[in-house]
Amino acid sequence: MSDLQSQDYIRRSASTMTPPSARNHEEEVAKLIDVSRCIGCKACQSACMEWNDLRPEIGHFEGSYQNPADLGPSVWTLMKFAEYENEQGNLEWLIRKDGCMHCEDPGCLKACPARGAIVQYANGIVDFISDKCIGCGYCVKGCPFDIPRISKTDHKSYKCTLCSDRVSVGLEPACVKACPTGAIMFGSKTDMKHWAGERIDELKSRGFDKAGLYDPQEVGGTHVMYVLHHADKPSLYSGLPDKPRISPVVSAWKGVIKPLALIGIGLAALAGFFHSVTVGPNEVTEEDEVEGERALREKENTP
Amino acid sequence: MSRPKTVIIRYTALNRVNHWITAICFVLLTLSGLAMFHPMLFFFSELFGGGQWMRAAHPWIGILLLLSYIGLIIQFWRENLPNKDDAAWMDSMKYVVTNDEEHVPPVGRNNAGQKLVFWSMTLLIPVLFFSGILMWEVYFGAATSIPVQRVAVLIHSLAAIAAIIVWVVHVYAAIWIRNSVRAMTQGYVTPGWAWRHHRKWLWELASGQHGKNVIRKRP
Amino acid sequence: MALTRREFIKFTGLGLAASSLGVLGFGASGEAQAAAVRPFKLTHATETRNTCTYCSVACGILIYSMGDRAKNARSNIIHIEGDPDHPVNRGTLCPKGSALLDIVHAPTRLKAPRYRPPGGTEFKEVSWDFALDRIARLMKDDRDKHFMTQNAAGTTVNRWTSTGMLAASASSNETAYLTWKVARSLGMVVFDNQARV
Amino acid sequence: MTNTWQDIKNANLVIVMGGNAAEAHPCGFKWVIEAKIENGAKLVVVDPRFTRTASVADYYAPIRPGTDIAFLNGLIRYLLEKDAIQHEYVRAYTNAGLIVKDGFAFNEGLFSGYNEEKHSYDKSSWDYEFDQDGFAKSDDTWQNPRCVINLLKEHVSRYTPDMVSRICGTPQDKYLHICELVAATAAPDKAMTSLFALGWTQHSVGAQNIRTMAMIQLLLGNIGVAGGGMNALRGHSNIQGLTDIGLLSNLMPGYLNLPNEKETSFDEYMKTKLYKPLRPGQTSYWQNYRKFVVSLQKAIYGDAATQDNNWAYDWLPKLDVPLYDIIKAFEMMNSGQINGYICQGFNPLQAFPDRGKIRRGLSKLKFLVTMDPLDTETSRFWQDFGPQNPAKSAEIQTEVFQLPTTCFAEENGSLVNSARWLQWHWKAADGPGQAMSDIWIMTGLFHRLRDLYRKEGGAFADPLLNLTWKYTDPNNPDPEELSKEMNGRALADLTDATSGAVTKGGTLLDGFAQLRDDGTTASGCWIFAGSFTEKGNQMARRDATDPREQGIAPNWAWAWPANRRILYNRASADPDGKPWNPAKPIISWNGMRWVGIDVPDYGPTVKPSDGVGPFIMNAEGLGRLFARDQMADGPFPEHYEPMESPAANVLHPKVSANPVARVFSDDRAAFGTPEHFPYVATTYRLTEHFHYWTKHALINAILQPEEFIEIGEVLAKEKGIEQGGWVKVSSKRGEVVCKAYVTKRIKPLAVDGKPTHVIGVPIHWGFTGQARKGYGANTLTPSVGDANTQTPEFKAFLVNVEKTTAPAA
Repeated sequence: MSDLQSQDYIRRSASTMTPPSARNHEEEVAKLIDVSRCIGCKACQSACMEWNDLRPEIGHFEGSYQNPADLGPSVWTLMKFAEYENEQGNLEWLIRKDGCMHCEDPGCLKACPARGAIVQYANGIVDFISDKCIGCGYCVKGCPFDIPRISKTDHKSYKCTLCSDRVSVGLEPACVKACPTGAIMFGSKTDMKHWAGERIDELKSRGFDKAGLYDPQEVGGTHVMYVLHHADKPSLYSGLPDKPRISPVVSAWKGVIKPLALIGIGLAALAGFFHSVTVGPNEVTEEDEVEGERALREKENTP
Repeated sequence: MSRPKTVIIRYTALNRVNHWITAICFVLLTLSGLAMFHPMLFFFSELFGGGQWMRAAHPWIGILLLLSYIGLIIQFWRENLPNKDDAAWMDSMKYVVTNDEEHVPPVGRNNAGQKLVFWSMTLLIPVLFFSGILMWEVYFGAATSIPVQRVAVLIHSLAAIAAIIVWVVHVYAAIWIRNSVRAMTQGYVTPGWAWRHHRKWLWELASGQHGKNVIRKRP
Repeated sequence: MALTRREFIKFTGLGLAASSLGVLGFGASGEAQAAAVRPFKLTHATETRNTCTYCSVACGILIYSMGDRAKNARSNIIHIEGDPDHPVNRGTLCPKGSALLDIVHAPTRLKAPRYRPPGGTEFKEVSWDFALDRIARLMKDDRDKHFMTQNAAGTTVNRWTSTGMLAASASSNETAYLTWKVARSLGMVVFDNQARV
Repeated sequence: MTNTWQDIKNANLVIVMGGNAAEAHPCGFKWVIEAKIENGAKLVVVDPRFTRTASVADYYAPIRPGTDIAFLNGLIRYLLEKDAIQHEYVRAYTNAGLIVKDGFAFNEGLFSGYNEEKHSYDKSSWDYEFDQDGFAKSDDTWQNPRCVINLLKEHVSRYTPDMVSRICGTPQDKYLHICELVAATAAPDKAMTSLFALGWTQHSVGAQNIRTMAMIQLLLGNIGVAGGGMNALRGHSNIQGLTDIGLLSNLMPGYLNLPNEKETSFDEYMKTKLYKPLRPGQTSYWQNYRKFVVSLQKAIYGDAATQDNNWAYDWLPKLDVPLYDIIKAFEMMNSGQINGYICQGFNPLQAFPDRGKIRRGLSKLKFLVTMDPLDTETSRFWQDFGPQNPAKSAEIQTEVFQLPTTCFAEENGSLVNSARWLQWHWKAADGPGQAMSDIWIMTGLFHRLRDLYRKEGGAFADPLLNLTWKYTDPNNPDPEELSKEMNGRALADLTDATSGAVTKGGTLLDGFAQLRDDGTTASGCWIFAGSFTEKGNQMARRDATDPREQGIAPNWAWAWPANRRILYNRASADPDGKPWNPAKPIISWNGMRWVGIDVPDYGPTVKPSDGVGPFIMNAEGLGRLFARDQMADGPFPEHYEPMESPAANVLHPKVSANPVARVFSDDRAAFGTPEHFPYVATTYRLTEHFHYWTKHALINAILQPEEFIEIGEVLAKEKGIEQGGWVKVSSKRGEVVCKAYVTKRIKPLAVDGKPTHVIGVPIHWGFTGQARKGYGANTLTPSVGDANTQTPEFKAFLVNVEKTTAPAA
């Protein structure tokens, strides 16, 4: 399981080795979510739960069509609904399917301390390998999109797998297949970008001047991309980050601090070692003992 | 070298037990912490029965460490209060490191280096504790925002690194200054040790400031 | 593979042909990787073509069941997804269709005939024979009592108005036809379906 | 649907009004998106709420529930005034030029012939002027003021933009913009499609809502063409089939009428069914009515139906009233006229208006039988479930049988979709426990009753004793056998009069053209003839080939009638037989016959010069802008306020609501007034749920777990209602306590200058299943039926709303 036998990983959490790179001709896949075609029907949520055998608790109505209330260990994708009144005073109901973005440079993977618990396949899918997951929650902190959720029962982290089981046998992810209006498409990333371009042209022709593709380069691009009618303001869509990036705090923690810390500790240890080699132990001499005894005695004798 | 007939009790049994609980916790935390900190050291997780056990145990050990260290603080805070000797001792650092103790001004029970270790840990362990609480996913994952957790994680790491370096210094010093380890295992030092490293303390002992029963005949 | 835009849409959006995905990242290495990802659960499941039971778009569905219909295996439905060949839904399903599995296996599916006597506070399980015998008896008694052979003007009317029936909305044409035959041969006229709601 | 689901992609304009296609039919709605992307189509949504459909619309306008006719009549006025109609189409294919006889009039909200006492019309004046041959007179120049088109112009002249806005509350600029968009589709090569559903039918003027849009489509030349049509998006998977097979109180399979008691003999019955052309040369398959009825009787009664017994005509029940629909059934139940009731896969306690009345009615039954895969509310109406079903079990004397049935995945059979396709499906597994198919259950009842009658005798049992039952397994007929019986067989060798081809006795028929009225053919549902032939089960065909990708897929399954996919497709070509839109032709005249991608809805070799109209189901062969006597409430549509309305009808305050709507007097007493119930409510479905079924499905219960209403921000603020807080919604008939969704998507409308608030009430929750318990929207709704179809008015009624606290669990 999840070893490098397949030679198909390009990233693997907490691994210092360079992943095998001979299979360098695999095409990257991508899911394109065209928000302008989305009717918020939740077929994607339903299909995701059905295919992946997920059944979260039955919740309550909480003042929105958004149900369940949040992503969770058993909620890998979630429709988010935003009622937005535009500059012309017209209502727009901006509905976005939220879920793992499958970043090219995944913050979760970067943060993960467990070897091979998070992997990135050559096709771009970022997958959680549960038997390696230690449940520390670092992926939660590493993710710029607030996606992974840790289960309270088994203490594993969960998120969308991009249906890696389906993709691995040549099928599209369950949500993609179900989507009634074709708002979710799947194919090679190149094709998806090309198709997104056509969609954006069409949206512009319908008056959405700011239509654009959401494929944030700050995380190296994503394998789940959005076509947005208001690409200038992604945050309108229930808080899609305008400029997502792995937090500098996390970058520092998992970047420069890591080697510096080991060097620091190593240097301290080495300093000791070489001090020992050069200066040697600080031993009590016989004179010291004599002096010591004497000091004790003298004082004792001096009432 | 003839064995001195007198020994001085430097650390009581309580001191020593408390210290070693702290030490064990610290080592376990260092191992598990480093395993979760750097991939090269993830193999330490095997010492704990795997990553999940390690992840689950680490915070509890941390709590134990804090409690244990509070014990040490209670026992040792007075003797680690800074005094004017500390500056003089620090000034003569180059004699300290070259074992040239004759040029080092006499110090009391603890020298400035030891005090530094003590106060460093006294600062770092609570920092580690509180930052650790913030990132304790199982119980507090939902209690704080992710940006706060990120900062907590960073602080935790930096504090841990600092603590580990302090710990390395502490451990090396214990080895370097011979018979220090015995002080923490068997509890006693010889008058010569005290004379050499903590002369003022010896004088204090001799003058009975610390009571009579710390000075014993070797059994 | 050169695709025109139209073909492209067909490929990626609607009837995404499985084979076309081979080139998209999980080709030769797919099997090796399958060892790392969750095993594909439909490999040997039995596929049955059906039609979604909900609305009148009548999406084509594929029902996957466990068991190869061998004598000793009892088929159990494990997954339902859209039929990519179907000209209307082209593989897609709505949130209801995507969850058909949960209606098939709903805990509130009825498993035995139940009967509640007059004034009863609970249902009790009964046999089919009890239920059908008793219903037939009640129907016949009511029919014999209230059936109208002729109206006041002496015209043969042969109608029964004191027992009514509501027919289903998702049952098959064959069920509907058989139901019609039985209901009308009894002279039933208080007979309607769900067309209005 | 006149057209197919996929055909929607050919539209240039999609108007969704009286429905919420994205929400209720997401997979069909994909073709709207496809039209937008591939055909540059615009999507217009007119709805009281900003719906999921509106979220992807190019243009949205709000409208007060129950005022669609005002909007659409205004639209007709606009089209006629701007002359934005497809002249040649209207002239050749509609009755615009026919002359209406003197005596027809419209005054103060009433058409000529109104009978105040009976709440109905004498419709004799609603007709054409006829010449000595009995053909309707016409004036193709449209000069005669009694021409249909001129009367129509006059009728709609009151619906000025200002008036439309006053009635509907739609801002005038938005209304006019939509008029403009619609008018553009009058071009011969442009098409608009109308997608609607219960948003139009569930009104006291439901049928007229639809008719008004149909008239618009005729004026624009959008009927019969690719991307056009009137597309009723039906709700249930086989409600079309159930209707086709005549499971309605007044129908027999294939839309044949069940006799009424005035039709004392078969000949009398047939007299009223005779097809009489109103213009020279018109033909229609209704001229074969007798063949259909005789073949049906042969299918049902076999050898027992003979020429001598008038094909067992007397064995058919005869109606004394036009309909025994459900509203009437529950009225009868409440007055003790019904003792037994069988609900086959139907849950009236949730589905029918005025829940209290439904519960009281069921409580008066001697026995209730439910056949359902699920534990329905109806089957537990007698059980106390707290405020959601406050029943006193001990006092209810009804015997209740709850029979478990198999579901779609557990049986073979065919379903008819909204586009009239018959599609076969296959069984995937056995049902749970002792669940049995409806076929087995109905068969079991049949056998038991027949045995009882054989043994004991009793009320007239000949039809029952002679019912054909020649199935291989008489206890569990095979669906294929039943399909073949509906398709029909030759009972003797048949020789075709023109071709001389012989159909051997016993073989399955290829189509309804082979049916005879001499007892030599049997067909249980003539419109299905051709669905299961000697070539096999046509409904199981799976060839998705689609010529020119125009959304026909003629070899996928089978469509009635005669595998025709687009109704009235003759109208897709001009009078000479050339397609109006050469880019998307359906059929055209090649000099010899009609050819194209669909089966012609027309005589295949009828020459264009013969002048046969394209609307062959109508006696004049034309589309009807003037409905003659076909509608109960007038040959032209008129705006009437809903039965419960916040405002009087500004056009004719004395005749405010539909004067011929079906209202029983006790129901009228349960209508509320705006003083007590000031807000307009409308009920609807959410995409996460299917009626009252999917609350039993865990995933759907998760996706939409709890009952709520939707309320605008302004009203919520006025009433102190918080987002997600508890509210009590009440009507004269009951109250619902649920959560509130305070939304920007519902805004107050200025109706005749007054702000009018709309409250949305989704319908899906009840007291069985996995979702949280709910009261059900039908607790609130009024029991009133549309004048033509008796469809209850679920879409516009009055309520009050107040802030409250959570109900006791």
